[in-house]
Amino acid sequence: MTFSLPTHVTQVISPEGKLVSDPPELPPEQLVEFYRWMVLGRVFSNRMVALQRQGRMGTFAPLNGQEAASVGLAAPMMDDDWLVGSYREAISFFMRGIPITAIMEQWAGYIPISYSPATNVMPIQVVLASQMPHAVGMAMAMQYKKKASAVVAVIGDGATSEGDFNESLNFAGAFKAPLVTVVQNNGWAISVPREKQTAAEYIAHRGPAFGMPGYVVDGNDVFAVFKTMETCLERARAGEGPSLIEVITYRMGAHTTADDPTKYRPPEELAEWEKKDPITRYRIYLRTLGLLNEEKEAGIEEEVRQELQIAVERYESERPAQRAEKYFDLVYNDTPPQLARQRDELLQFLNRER
Amino acid sequence: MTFSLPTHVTQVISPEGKLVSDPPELPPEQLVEFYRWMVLGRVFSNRMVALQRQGRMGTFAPLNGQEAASVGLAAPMMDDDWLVGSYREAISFFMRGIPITAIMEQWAGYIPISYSPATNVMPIQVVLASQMPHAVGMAMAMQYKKKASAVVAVIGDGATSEGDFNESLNFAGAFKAPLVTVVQNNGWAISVPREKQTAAEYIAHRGPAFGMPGYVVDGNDVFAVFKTMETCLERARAGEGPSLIEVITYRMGAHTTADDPTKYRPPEELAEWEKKDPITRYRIYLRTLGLLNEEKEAGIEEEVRQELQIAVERYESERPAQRAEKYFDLVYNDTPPQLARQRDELLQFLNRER
Amino acid sequence: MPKWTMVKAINNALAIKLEQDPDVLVFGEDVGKNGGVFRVTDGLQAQFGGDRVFDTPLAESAIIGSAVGMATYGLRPIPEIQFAGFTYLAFHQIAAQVARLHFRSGGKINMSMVIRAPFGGGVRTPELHADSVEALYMQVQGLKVVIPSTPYDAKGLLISAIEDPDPVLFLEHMKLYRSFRQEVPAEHYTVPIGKAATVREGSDITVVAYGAMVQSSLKAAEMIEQKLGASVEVIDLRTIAPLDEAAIVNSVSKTGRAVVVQEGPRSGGVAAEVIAVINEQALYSLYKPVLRVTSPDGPYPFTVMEDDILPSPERIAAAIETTLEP
Amino acid sequence: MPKWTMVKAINNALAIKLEQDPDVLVFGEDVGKNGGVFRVTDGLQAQFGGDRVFDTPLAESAIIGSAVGMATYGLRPIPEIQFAGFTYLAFHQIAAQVARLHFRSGGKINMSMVIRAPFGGGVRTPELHADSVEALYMQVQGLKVVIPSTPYDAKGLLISAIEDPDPVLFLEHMKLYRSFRQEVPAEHYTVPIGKAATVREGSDITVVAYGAMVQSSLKAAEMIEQKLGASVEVIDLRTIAPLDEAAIVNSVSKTGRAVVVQEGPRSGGVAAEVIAVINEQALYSLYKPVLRVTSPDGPYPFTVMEDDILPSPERIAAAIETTLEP
Ligand SMILES: Cc1ncc(C[n+]2csc(CCOP(=O)(O)OP(=O)(O)O)c2C)c(N)n1
Ligand SMILES: Cc1ncc(C[n+]2csc(CCOP(=O)(O)OP(=O)(O)O)c2C)c(N)n1
Ligand SMILES: [Mg+2]
Ligand SMILES: [Mg+2]
Repeated sequence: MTFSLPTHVTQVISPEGKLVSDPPELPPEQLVEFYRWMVLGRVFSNRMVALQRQGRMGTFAPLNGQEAASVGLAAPMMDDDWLVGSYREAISFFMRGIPITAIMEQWAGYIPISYSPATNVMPIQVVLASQMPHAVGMAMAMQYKKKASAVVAVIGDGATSEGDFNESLNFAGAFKAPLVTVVQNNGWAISVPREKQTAAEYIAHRGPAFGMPGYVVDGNDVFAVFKTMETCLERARAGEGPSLIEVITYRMGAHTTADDPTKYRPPEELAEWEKKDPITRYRIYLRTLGLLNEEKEAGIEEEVRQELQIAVERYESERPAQRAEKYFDLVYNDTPPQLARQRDELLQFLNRER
Repeated sequence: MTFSLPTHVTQVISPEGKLVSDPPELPPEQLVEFYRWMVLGRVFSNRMVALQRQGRMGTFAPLNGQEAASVGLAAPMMDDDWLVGSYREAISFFMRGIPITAIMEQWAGYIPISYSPATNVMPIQVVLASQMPHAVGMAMAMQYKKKASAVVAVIGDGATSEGDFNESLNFAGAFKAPLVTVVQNNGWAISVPREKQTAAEYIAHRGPAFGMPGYVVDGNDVFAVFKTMETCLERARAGEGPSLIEVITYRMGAHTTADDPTKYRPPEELAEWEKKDPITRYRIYLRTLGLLNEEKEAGIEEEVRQELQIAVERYESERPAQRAEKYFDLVYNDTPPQLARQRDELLQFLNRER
Repeated sequence: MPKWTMVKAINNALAIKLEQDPDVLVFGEDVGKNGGVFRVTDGLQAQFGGDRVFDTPLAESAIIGSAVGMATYGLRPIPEIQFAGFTYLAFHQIAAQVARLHFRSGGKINMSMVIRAPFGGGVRTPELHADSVEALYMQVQGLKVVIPSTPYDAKGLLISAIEDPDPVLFLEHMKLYRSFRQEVPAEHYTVPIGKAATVREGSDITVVAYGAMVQSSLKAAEMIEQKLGASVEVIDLRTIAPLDEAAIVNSVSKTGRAVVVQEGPRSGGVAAEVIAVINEQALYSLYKPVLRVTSPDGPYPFTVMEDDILPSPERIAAAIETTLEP
Repeated sequence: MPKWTMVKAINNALAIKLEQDPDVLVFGEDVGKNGGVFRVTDGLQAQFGGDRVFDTPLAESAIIGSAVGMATYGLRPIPEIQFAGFTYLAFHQIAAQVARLHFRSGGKINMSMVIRAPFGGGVRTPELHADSVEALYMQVQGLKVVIPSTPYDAKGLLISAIEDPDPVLFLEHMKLYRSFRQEVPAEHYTVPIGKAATVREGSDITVVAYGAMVQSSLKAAEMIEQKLGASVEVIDLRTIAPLDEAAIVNSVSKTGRAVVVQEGPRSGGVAAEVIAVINEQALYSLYKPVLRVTSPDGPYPFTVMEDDILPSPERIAAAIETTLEP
């Protein structure tokens, strides 16, 4: 079967907040919930950057601008599904049940004590595209176990140039694995713009090339992402095979707190994308529906800030306790004798020094 | 720019030896020359298998069935072009000026004393798809040096599943490198049939996905391969960028002399493909033109056998001389002291033992 | 008891675990209908079905990487890499993903998998097929590296590896696949990972070896006994990581002399680590420097010079003789 | 003479060679307009143009593999891998292609290239960014591995590497990039590959180190001199492969005691090879076992415990003290 190359960008809510095609059928609370997740994401991201500046956090990759995509991709997932992502989808992780502290721990270079695989989320992956074969393998495992569930893999535009991305799409196609791959095309891979990353007009063209449908979606439009995800997840759960979705969005901040985008990116571009802000757009739409107003919005923001404050406090109160002691138990399930000796020697030394 | 997915298989000479579209404009001697190369290839391949059976050769990968593709891809290349192949394209290598002995040396596990990079051919690559980034880099080098030449990369269908193949196509597209990639789709990757290798109908669908045209060609039809190569080489030399050609052919023999295809392959399939034999088909066509007849064919075969006999004799007469002495000079341009000491110790030991 | 080759012993270990544990999957290039290019998985697809034993597209990184996803989901994947040299294409997935996910997840995810791969020289494979890779993977912390030298050990170690909660790289020396047969029990048994074996007892000198070099070392020991009447102890490491340091140190403390044999090139190999361990824990027992018998510091040789370049029983014997000099 | 950081010294070496040799190309991820994530290639694209200094798509294997094609065509590529840990994704291209093409082609093709990559710990990078990779590449025969520890050496060694007909992996310790400045001549000069430097003369004990551990070892030497009045020699290996065995052996033969320091985990590391060399060539000079000061045998630590896990000057000093005991 040959799938055709996608030619247009799916959109439901325009940048002006107007419907341009049918919205998904969702209860009003869930529509507001989406908004709350987006706000949480942005507040979280800004707070992380601030913590990093204050020396209270490691290098962090802000997610500003990509909130709609992260919400839209996670929202239609079911409990048995798994999320296998990279490092800029904290909101999707939160929506799956990963606590905020777990993400803080990982960026801080800290044992992820509050992470749990029972959330059906793999830890953040910082090596580009490395999560892709994991996602495929997990989808194959679901298939083997005859589960009607799916894996959602998330990856950046730049990372699609890695061998692992392509090997994985090919595996997924060949095994008809229940995998939905979302490319968060935010226009940049650090300083490398999307046009230099690949000569194809759309990354989603890789879909048909590997025997699966490809979709291009407005990534700043939570409904467009949600609807396309629903289609693809259904396809996957029904045993019809994998899909590839490219969501077109924009990284509004720096690549990470260690990056200075003014070195390589024209300020006009950011200005252009600010007009397409996913949160503003969705807020206007929800106001039209009467689901939001200034007061409700302020309430949500306050609620979200408090949630974050609690997370920061928990993260910081538990942090100082982690020293070399904890290291040795994590290498193997059973510590081999030489490692035990190395542990004893090191701890003895450190205890003497402390 | 978006290229469309190829939908049909280009053919010029039908399996019955009839023209079905325009042949390339070539002088009669060259038409016969093509035939000679194909026959040389088959005789070479059979001879290598025989030598291996007799313990006079290492593991060898027969090329029977793929002669037209190998001739068609090499014939339109010019002197300044480079060929970067894998291990089943001996004919293409010969056509570029690589001596038969060089190929024997490589399969025998022998220093390639008769290989010369001045032929603009890289040594045989046995690690799947590893040659692909080499080919792209060379094409980028030509581009940098402002040469109006191109690189031809050759790879098997199975190897297209490797990350290196896909990374390289993407590089080629992104840099608009003068590269023509030929996928010799011979239906099998050892025991894995093409259908299990990828879910796409054609491997050439990868072309548009990486921003380059993709072609599907009857690989048992030397003219079809030749003509498509000409188009793509011109495109490359003119600075218009890379192309991907999938040639559909068949591996008539075992994967290598170490393989037993009866374990996994139905005999009917081979019988089917024998009817599409590239040499038979081309022979019928040339007979129709009056360029071949039984006598001429016998003459060519005799000539080719003699050429091979000489090569075998040269290969065997030079072989016994290679022992550990030769090893040490090949590691670095300047042998470091410890390696020199290891050499002295080993040679002293071996001389004592001999 | 049946007498089996190593190929048969490994095949049988896989069959036992496929039978016992529905979470075990065997996959890789040509492992299905073809039964593997060395016939190690022969008949397993026919017996256990194509969803338990299956071929993959040719992509080493995805083969290993997909095993990470399967193991996270709770399966026990046994991916095969057709030749160990091709694990280089999956190096990142092995070294940074498989070996570290347990650690990175705070111990919450187990990477219970066995990566099987044939390796080693002396059998005239094509170029780039015969690399000794064990010393690279010895440096990959979180991974265990096992190399059997007999059919009996191969089966018992492989079963242990499959049952181990940590990832194991299981390297099968091609030369040993069919070079000899041994009595192997047909039922389930284990040989412990992390324990060396004293395959020949002796009191004058210790030879430390593994893989195909164990056979060569035993031959050398025999030669030396014949020639000099000296008593040579031979230790088969069996596990390269974590190394059985106690076995090495105990033997050298007893004999006071040692030779370490490794098929691959010298620099940075397993032999260096063995010597470092001896230096740290048994230096004062040593009468003589520990000698290394290895290939020289170059790439795997052209096969026509394999016999010259790889350590031979004669070369091992010569090193033993030198080390025995007072 | 200008006082430069290591970043500036490396930038200057690249500029000199880009200027002198039109066949030199610098490329990798973010090396162009952005000037590299550590600003090592800052300004080079502006000065030499986008066809000499350019960004690539994100694909480490293709970055290295394309350099193979360029070198075969006669260019002198200088690919950068953004962090050395990501060389794992190009491991096959480095270990089996770059390092072996000279050998495989019967010496007829040179792989003159320099693969540059930052590495090393202690600077709180995100997960999987700080691996010490040198011991892996020490095993890759045909490749040279260079690790400078000062701005002066960095420039001279990098120029040597670019001019070398053989491939060089040039590892730049992130902690040293800006930690101190040194007088560096503005013009072309070379520091030889394959030669260690005695960075501190001493007679009682030898400390062998490289990369960031040289500074730590010098601090430890100072502490010991203060505390015990002992005279500590410190050797900076500078080249990991091929190792300067003579420098190690000469020093240890003189002092009779040695400590080897390496930032990465213990098993199978560079320190083991150094000890094996000492064992082989200077065993009879040794008064005491050679001690290794390394990270323990586990993955690179969570950064919050970096300071505990990585060797510190204090830990090195403690090992020196132990080794100095009679
Ligand atoms: C294999 C690998 N190479 C390089 C890097 C360094 N790096 C981290 S993020 C990044 C850019 C990724 O861009 P993209 O995939 O578009 O994701 P984004 O950061 O834009 O979300 C690079 C080069 C890495 N982490 N892993
Ligand atoms: C990276 C790598 N993996 C596995 C192999 C073993 N192997 C050699 S040839 C082959 C099949 C290749 O099939 P294809 O690419 O279709 O080429 P063909 O042999 O059919 O010409 C395999 C799996 C290899 N040489 N390199
Ligand atoms: Mg991006
Ligand atoms: Mg094939």
